[in-house]
Amino acid sequence: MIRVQRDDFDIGKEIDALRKGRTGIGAIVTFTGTVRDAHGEVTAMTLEHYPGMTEKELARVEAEAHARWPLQATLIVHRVGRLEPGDNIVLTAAASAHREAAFEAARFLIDYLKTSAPFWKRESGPAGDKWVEAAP
Amino acid sequence: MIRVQRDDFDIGKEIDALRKGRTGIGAIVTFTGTVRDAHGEVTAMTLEHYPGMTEKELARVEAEAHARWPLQATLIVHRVGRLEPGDNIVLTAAASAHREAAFEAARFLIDYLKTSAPFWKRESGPAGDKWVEAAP
Amino acid sequence: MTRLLYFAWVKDKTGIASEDIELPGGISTVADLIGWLKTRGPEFTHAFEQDGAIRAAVDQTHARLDTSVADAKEIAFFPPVTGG
Amino acid sequence: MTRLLYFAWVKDKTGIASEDIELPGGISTVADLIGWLKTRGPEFTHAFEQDGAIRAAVDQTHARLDTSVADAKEIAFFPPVTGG
Repeated sequence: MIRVQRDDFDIGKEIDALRKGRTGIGAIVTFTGTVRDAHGEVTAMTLEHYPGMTEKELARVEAEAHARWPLQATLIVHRVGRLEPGDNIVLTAAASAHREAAFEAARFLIDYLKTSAPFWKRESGPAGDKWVEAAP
Repeated sequence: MIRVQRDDFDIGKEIDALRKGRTGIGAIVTFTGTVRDAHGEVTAMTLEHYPGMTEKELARVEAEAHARWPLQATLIVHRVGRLEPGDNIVLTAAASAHREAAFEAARFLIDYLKTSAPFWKRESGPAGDKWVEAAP
Repeated sequence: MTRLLYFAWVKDKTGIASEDIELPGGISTVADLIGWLKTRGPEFTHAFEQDGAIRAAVDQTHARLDTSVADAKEIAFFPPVTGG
Repeated sequence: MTRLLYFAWVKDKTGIASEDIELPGGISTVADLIGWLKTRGPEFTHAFEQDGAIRAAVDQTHARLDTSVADAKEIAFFPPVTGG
């Protein structure tokens, strides 16, 4: 399942929903990305995205994970809008019979999302606003 | 932090506690191990452990993770006693500035725990009880 | 009519988020379109001057410079993505 | 006095979870102790017959066959661990 939303998410409830009604799960791995508090240099972060394409890309990332690993369920939730240090940005989760697949898939979801899903971060700080540059 | 307990744990609350009051966290990875529902072959699982040594081993596993990766916080919670299919068995979590360290540490915690912490699983099923054999 | 979309600093520089335009003749690829956009005034020249730093999507799918825009309904320009 | 502990199927086979005993003379390593335990009756012989499948801890630390038990307060025997 994929979701793009302004509101925060509750990791415990998301995991409960992921597990509900599914048998055969032995391992669940979650990754939560949060706004890092970089010594006061960032007072807020704003996430812009490309509505329509974002959902298509996230669905593609999720489908690719299911093609690569035997998974009972996966989840991607990504927030947009204004966030503050400590806030949740993104959640990926993977449930599988075994831990190897769950770890690898949860990591694949976030790694692939970071290179393909159309989100852009703008940081606000004492020195003004700037768009975050992509990792080389 | 490490804990051995009969009661279930709430993953959301555990993560909240892990993050609380800590700055610099950008990534949190959790692993949850659950009792797999293996087509009705397992009706219950009982976890025995070695009180005293268990806590020492879990603390050693956690200390080793902190020695290997830059981590803001880690957590290991392991249940003992009688569990049923779908129940939580174990939670490992790692919080770091960056996702690589969080993923690697959360996985190290569960991998290392599985080879060193003195827990033993006994499965109950229609054919009776048997001790789970260690993976070769 | 084709919808053009601009995101992040590409939008800041062009000054617009989206527009519906009739593409002039002779534009068959993303590269052709960028070349033409650069001639549309100082904001566009500025926005696209570092064209190696700009990514494009054609009909909501990642595109390359040689991707065709012939039947495109929606073409977007943006910096490398920084989500997650 | 030394406390001996047995876990999982080792406990099932010996029939006891723990005991406090005075180790006989001449027992200096884990291997020596296992050799002696095997002579303590059919339950112990059975419990330790596959001695390669048994692990030991001396004073709550994983031990090897050649680990000394000379000053040990607590020695435990158990199958390879299966937690997590």
